[in-house]
Amino acid sequence: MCKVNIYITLKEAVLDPQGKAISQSLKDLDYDGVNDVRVGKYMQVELENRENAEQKIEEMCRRLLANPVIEDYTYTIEEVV
Amino acid sequence: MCKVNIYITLKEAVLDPQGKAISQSLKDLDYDGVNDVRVGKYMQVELENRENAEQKIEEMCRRLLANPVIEDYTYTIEEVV
Amino acid sequence: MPLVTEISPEVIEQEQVYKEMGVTEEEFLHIKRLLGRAPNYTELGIFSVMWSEHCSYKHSKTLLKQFPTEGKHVLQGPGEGAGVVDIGDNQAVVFKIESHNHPSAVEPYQGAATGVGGILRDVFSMGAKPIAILNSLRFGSLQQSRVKFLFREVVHGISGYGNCVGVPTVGGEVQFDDAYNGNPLVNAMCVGLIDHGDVQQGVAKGVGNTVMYAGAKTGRDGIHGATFASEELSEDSESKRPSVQVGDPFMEKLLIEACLDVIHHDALVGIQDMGAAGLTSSASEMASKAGTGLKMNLDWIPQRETGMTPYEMMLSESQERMLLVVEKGREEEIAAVFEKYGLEAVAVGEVTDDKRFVLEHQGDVVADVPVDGLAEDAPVYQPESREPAYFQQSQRQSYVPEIRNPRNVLRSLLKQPTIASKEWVYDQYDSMVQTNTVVKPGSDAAVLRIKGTDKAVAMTTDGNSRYIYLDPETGGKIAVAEAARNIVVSGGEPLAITDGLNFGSPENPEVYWQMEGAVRGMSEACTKFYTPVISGNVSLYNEAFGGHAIYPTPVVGMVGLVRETAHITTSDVKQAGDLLYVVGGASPEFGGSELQGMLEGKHYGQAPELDLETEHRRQQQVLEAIREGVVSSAHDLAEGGLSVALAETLFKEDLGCEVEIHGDVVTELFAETQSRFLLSVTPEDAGQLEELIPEAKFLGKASEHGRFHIIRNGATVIDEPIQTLKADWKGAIPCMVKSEG
Amino acid sequence: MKFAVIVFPGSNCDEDMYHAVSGVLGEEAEMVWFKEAELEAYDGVLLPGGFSYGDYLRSGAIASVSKVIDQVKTFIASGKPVLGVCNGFQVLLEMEELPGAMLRNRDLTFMCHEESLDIRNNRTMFTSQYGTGETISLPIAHGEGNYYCDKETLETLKANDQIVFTYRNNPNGSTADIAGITNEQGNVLGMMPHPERAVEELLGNEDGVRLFESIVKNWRETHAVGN
Ligand SMILES: Nc1ncnc2c1ncn2[C@@H]1O[C@H](COP(=O)(O)OP(=O)(O)O)[C@@H](O)[C@H]1O
Ligand SMILES: [Mg+2]
Repeated sequence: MCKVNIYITLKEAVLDPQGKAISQSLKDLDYDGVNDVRVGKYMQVELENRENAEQKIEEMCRRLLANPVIEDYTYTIEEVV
Repeated sequence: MCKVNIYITLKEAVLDPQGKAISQSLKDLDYDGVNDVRVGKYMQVELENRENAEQKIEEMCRRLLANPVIEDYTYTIEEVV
Repeated sequence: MPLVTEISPEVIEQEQVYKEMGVTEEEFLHIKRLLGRAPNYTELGIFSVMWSEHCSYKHSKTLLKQFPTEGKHVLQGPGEGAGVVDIGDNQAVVFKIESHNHPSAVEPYQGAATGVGGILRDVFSMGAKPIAILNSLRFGSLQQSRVKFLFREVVHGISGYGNCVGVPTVGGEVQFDDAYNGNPLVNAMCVGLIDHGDVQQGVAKGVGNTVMYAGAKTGRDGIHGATFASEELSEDSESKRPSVQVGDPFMEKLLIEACLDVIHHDALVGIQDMGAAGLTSSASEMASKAGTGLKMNLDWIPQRETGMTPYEMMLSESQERMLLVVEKGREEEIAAVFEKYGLEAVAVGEVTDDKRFVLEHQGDVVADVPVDGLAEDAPVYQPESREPAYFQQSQRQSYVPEIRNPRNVLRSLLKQPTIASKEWVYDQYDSMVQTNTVVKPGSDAAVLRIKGTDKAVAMTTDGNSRYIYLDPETGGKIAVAEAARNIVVSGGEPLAITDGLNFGSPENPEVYWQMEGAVRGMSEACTKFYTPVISGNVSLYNEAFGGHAIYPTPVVGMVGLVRETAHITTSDVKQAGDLLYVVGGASPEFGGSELQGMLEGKHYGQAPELDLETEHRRQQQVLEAIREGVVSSAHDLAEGGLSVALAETLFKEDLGCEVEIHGDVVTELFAETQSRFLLSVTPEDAGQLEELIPEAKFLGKASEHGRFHIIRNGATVIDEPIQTLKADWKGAIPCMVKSEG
Repeated sequence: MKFAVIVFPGSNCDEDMYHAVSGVLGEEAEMVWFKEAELEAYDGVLLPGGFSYGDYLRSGAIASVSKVIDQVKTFIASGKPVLGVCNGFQVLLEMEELPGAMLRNRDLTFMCHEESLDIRNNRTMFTSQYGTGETISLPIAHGEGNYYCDKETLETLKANDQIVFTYRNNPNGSTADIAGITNEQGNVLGMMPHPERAVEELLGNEDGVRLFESIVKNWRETHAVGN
């Protein structure tokens, strides 16, 4: 078995309305020094099999989990025993 | 300056409709061996100041970024020069 | 870091860089003549978007001139952000339809969402409060997983944006056909309400006045989106992907409020949204309309990213932005209005008297072009037209289906996604916010009351492209007639239309021939019904990989006036015992029918005929009967013919019917003959109905027992529990959307 | 009775709420922009539906830390009635004035239609004009109305009779079919369905009228002195 952590972020040039609203709200709460907030997704996927996990995850991200038009993704795989 | 990565996940006891839907879609796409998918948030926050960053981020998470009724959070801080 | 390295004018010319921007050699020479020199990269970019099909209408201008655009109710015809039609009491409705087909094909959620955002801005930039959104959608076969994905995401996108801005999405249509497999159509329409005195214009008047920029910052979104929207989809679109914009409905909501506030400020001179081709088109059009010039300093443009070049800023299609012209010296008052909503409004330039469009950046003049050169001197083409071979061939074919089991056919028809209930779609739309929606999605037209009056407005979008494919002129007439029918059965009097012309490449003579025919037919019908065209949109080059053009798909968005709320009528039969009537007889017309598509998998033969005289007379009779209070429910007959229409009217109350038909079963039940209506009345009102509409033919009555029962010559033709039919009709789309594969 | 309808950036049922209490019920009401709020002079506070701050982060989250919130808390502490509808309910949850949290709807889609609701408690200042066990119908319009709370909280809600409305046919996956709850003191009601959309015959539903009438009646009774 293995645990995969997938981090999906908006591509740099893509507008992140959510991040903008959050960073404004933090400013309103008097946290200054917050330069920028970007919001992405963090997915935890549990796979039964460590074998070919990279390839599988790569494919899943491209086909379903991320939206390659506007998002980038990275992932890490941890083996669990 | 420092970069903070915040990972917000749904508490285990809380049902994750989105995770469930994704894991179903993955099955429909013939990826078997996917046991479980949980969807959380991944935020990237840029702070001007490394000083007291832990304390600040902890506070931001509690006050705004995460909802303690349903969510847990962890974070990492990277100094940038 | 700029994404584009500036290329020198010499290289542009020598290496024909202009071609990459969609500018032809001839057009490039034209630009050189206008400038008296070769354009630099920024100037070329400006010309390329202004002369793109999307902004210049270069292949459709001559056709659009055919549309009747004047009428006694029309306060503002085509030319501004949206058209304006008087509805009495010093009030008017403002509406327009717009396509977002290509962006939606690439990124369906954001494509559809920003389509909604754009059409809203067209309406509130006129000073009108947006009161309703409609959407007209076309997708390929729902068997395909890509189509399912597009369908789901487009609907999510519309719902995500529309719900958030607080404007109800009250109606629309969705049709499915293989013709749209690679190229979905996403047209959004917005209707706004305004007092006569509040109508704004997008003009840069008053030399010396200040040009202000309001709303979202400019980023590198959708650069070259306008030309992208005017090109055929190809593998290459993949590499243009970053040109898809992301919408921020929250920002839009604030912008709506700020703009509706600022129009009452006497320092405001003109206001226009930044739509396709962003700053370039809004600024140059405002100057062109006022006969002035305009100078901007790009250093003052609020920017989301660092190092943006003039080219990038001028071509950016970042959403949720507006351009204003305000009296000199009063900029702060205007900025304060936006400030209340947390928005930025900053001065970026001034109105000049030299009719030139001048841009400065970091101390240099980076563009200096004649305003008229961009707008009025844009090229106009008279494309070649040729009747396609399929047309004559089709005209000679006749098609009458053979059917053994009408019950099975009806059940299958009800499951066809084009006919099946669209509840899966409209349940995702907030159709009630603003609390004016009297008739929600699911009837014929949506009806919204106007608070503070006893009036209401009815609205619909329609356009059966199969008929238009088989016979563009007749099909064009039918599209307008069907929209009018939907308004009339809801108790409204058709006022005007907006048109969304979705076609393939105009440079293909056969496509242009379709455009000509459709526009001719639509114009004729509009003239007949006194429903002028007050606004519209053209989307060409709708062709998927391999050059398969979509069906010619002009979409008609129509708004009607309901004089008294008491006239509002829905399509549902209200109670058992009510009598059912059909207005207009059936002929064996099956070309382009839903039945043909289902049985044959293609469309051929002749489109149904339409006699405008008969259509208009029946519409007036039906409206008259509704106004007399005689009609309990009214529905027009459309896809699937009488049997489908009848079933649809019984579902809401789970009623049955006892109906007797005469003549040929298949024709009576399934033919798609035009100009027909299904009415129900209480037994007491039957006599008056027959007097008002002598043509109305008694069909039978609604019954308690919940069976859909049709007989002919004493023998049962169909006898089926209404529940079964309803389950077929309601379940079809959810079932198809959910199943993967 | 004098109502304040709090308007957050992105609220979009604010005018509907105002129209319901002022136009239809004929009570005094004002729309109060969140930055300018002074709530002391009001007898009731209405938190309308919509997408405050675009519903970004979590519905209601950003509004729940915005400028007006301290005043709303004071208002609640004073025992006066506060009604949160849809996004207003989400704000109250995020403020921790009501227990629990909202998740996305079970089917992940926004939904807009009428739902049958059972009145589970008509002894509140918001529901006294309904019958116990009565079933009414109100529109819902939300994408995140899947109410969640843990077992203990649910037990407390039940024990205190804080569950006011439940869905007949749970549309969104809410715990225990919950559609609306009050706080322990009973002066704060949060509900996902929209009573303000159901106050006129022309629009086909008047089941929401009695909710507002209940609030007004309760206020009249407690302020009967001096008339
Ligand atoms: N995309 C959509 N958005 C909103 N409502 C829709 C949509 N598609 C269909 N509807 C609603 O479903 C009902 C039936 O649609 P349709 O069969 O196209 O009607 P008609 O044939 O009368 O034009 C209409 O009330 C329409 O508003
Ligand atoms: Mg109809």
